[in-house]
Amino acid sequence: MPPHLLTDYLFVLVFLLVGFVFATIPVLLAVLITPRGTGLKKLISYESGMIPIGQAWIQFGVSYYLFALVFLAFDVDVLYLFPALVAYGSFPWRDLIGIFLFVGILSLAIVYAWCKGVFEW
Amino acid sequence: MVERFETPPPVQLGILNQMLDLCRANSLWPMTFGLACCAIEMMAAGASRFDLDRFGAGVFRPSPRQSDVMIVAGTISKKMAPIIVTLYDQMPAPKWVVAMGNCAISGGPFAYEGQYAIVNGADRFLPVDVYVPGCPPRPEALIQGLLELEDQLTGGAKRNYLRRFKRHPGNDQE
Amino acid sequence: MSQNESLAVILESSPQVTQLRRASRENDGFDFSLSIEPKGIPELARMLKDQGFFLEYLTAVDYGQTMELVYSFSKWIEPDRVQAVCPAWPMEAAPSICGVFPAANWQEREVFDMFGLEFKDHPDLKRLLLIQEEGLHPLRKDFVAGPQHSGDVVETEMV
Amino acid sequence: MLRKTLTDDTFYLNMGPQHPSTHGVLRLLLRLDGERIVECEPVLGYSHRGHEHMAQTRSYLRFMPNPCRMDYLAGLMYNHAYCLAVERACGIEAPPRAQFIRVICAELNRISSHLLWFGAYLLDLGGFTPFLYAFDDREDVLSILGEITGSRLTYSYCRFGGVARDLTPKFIELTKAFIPKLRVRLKDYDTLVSKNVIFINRTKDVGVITKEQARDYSVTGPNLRACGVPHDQRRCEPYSVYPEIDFEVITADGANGEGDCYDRYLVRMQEMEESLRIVEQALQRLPEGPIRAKGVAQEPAPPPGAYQYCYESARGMLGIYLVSDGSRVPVRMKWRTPSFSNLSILPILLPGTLVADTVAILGSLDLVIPEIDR
Repeated sequence: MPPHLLTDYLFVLVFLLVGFVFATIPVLLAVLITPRGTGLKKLISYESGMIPIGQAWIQFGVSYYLFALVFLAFDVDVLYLFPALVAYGSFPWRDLIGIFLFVGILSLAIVYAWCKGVFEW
Repeated sequence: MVERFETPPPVQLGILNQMLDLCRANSLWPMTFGLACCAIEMMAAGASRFDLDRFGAGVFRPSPRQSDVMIVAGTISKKMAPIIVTLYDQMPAPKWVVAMGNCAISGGPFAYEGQYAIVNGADRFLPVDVYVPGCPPRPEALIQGLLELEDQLTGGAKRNYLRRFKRHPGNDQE
Repeated sequence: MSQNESLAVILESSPQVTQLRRASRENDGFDFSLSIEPKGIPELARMLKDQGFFLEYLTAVDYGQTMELVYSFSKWIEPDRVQAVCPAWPMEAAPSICGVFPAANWQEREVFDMFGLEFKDHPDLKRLLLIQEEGLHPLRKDFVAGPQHSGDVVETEMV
Repeated sequence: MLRKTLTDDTFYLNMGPQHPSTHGVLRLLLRLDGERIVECEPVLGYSHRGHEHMAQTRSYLRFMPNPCRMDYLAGLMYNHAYCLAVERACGIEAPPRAQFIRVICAELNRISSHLLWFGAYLLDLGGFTPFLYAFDDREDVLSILGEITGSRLTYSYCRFGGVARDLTPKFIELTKAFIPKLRVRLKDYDTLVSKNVIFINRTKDVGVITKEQARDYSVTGPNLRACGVPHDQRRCEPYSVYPEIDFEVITADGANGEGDCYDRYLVRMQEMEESLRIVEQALQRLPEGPIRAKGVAQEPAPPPGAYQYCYESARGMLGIYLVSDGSRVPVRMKWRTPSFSNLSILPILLPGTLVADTVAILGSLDLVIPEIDR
């Protein structure tokens, strides 16, 4: 294992460790120093003071799912923009057109969904 | 008196608790929970002239999950009592109750011999910390009630330098 | 007042009206007060609705031994107010006028809630305001608040 | 097992007693299909305090503080209506100066009630700034009324046969300063809200009440006037000194108002200007003279009979039906409150709308819940 590779992996390890510690400290702190409510109805889901009627496992409109799907498409789209930005700059015009092409094709998905009426509630 | 439904925290350091109490005192988030006429005075206290925001208590949270103080403002009817208990249980642990108005303290003008519909006061089923009398109490009275609650938390002006702002003379010698 | 005359004629002609009394608006508040049999109420309501009346309110009055139902109809622009009074308690249940005036739905439920008076063919006659407790009709003269009604009794179970 | 549990796709949601937009403890049991409302059933009684039961067991004087706790936004109007009803039963007549003072205070109370409605309604629709401005103006009105009545919300200022205290010069001076100030503010609200695209989109053609529906459910007050029906108790059945005061009944743009939330908003905003005009005229015409009728018993005992009084409160027609048997305690006192029938129309307005429209419709009806539960 060549030494410089080792130090790179070391950085990643430290980064992961700090991230993990940074996340768990507030949770741990909250458990340790705050009092705990022991009311009877504490864990019921809040519904303006009443006990919820029926259970949440029901069929409901597909429009929510489609809305989330369209968001997901663009979420993944942003994911691919990251490497493009890192490699940006060797041929500025070519990269700019490449990004516009990529985002343009994906935004056709929005146009299709719009015409199909996904956004009508 | 109803005992508090809370178990103390596992780690209890003196100075840490005082610091936490000072932070909690200066950011008491009340829950919008108006029952009757006192709710209007509570809104007036939260509005522009008697600004509750000066004391960090202006953020009225609709849901009990994000609020610290339950201001019981108005008449508690028998049909409403179980709902108030549910809301109180659903509030996160360091929570306080302010009984605003005579109805929430003792049933007020509606508590008499032949009454069939109301509960005589919030302290029948909730651990009340501060009573704000009045029918309805003026917004200044509610603000004084919240300041009283903050003094209960931080030991008042005597112990805490940050709490030494000017108040009505009666409060200084304790 | 000619408009009132035609109204008076119509009121006399409607069935089941036992007695029509003309009252003055200044010191009584209504123009006509007619006492009617419970059976004639829907017919009277339908007839008044054609004349452009709307149901102001419907309530019951408990005089100790007897109870009576009071209906009040009035108009929008021309100030006419007709009050119909019909004996309720010892007699059998009055028919509901939800079909003619949907506003009566809640008012009849409230009268049932407070006085315990039934209404025939009401869509869903159940309590409107009070907790579900058998026999709790507070506006009756013979109502006495029991120990369970005292202000210190708090049931924290959802009713 | 999963297939068995999934039934039809509507579920019940409690827009329940503790909800910021129900202005009190009103519970709407909504059956929803996704976000669209299939069916709505208001459940009442969470702030029932037994006012009518108290009316039957107390004398007329001891019942005086109750009316203003039924509708605490228009407390002085309820107090005024109660005194007028008992005066009609006993055949007393308040002196002209007292009647003018009562009308001035009642109209100021109407302005403070509409201002609170305006602030709370815009708060429900998401705009926070109008709430702060409206409450600032409302505090002015409350300090003016507090000048002579001593209280901010629950007034017991009228007495049987007159009023408790005479107007002080400070009251007249404060009112005269307040009227132009509010007129300027109302213009600001007009530009801030009436032409706001978001507000128009949220309220235009939402919750439309037709004239037939209004008659069936006996909706009264600004909600009825927004449907284009010029029904106003002060004009159709004039009482007190209203015949001598020149004011017009506001309906939404003439008689063809559609009766949607936007029209109800416009009617209430113009009613505030009308009330200002009434206060101005009443102040000019204020006669000199006593403020209490002579020889009125502290504890009135009206002659046996049934009396009815209809009054125009801020929310609509307030009817008091009084049955007296000659003693000091009434046999029955029925309070016909406007919000009761204004709310009863909700179950036919909501089906088919979105949950967000519920907030807009409920706010536009201007309900006060203890007035419904009594």
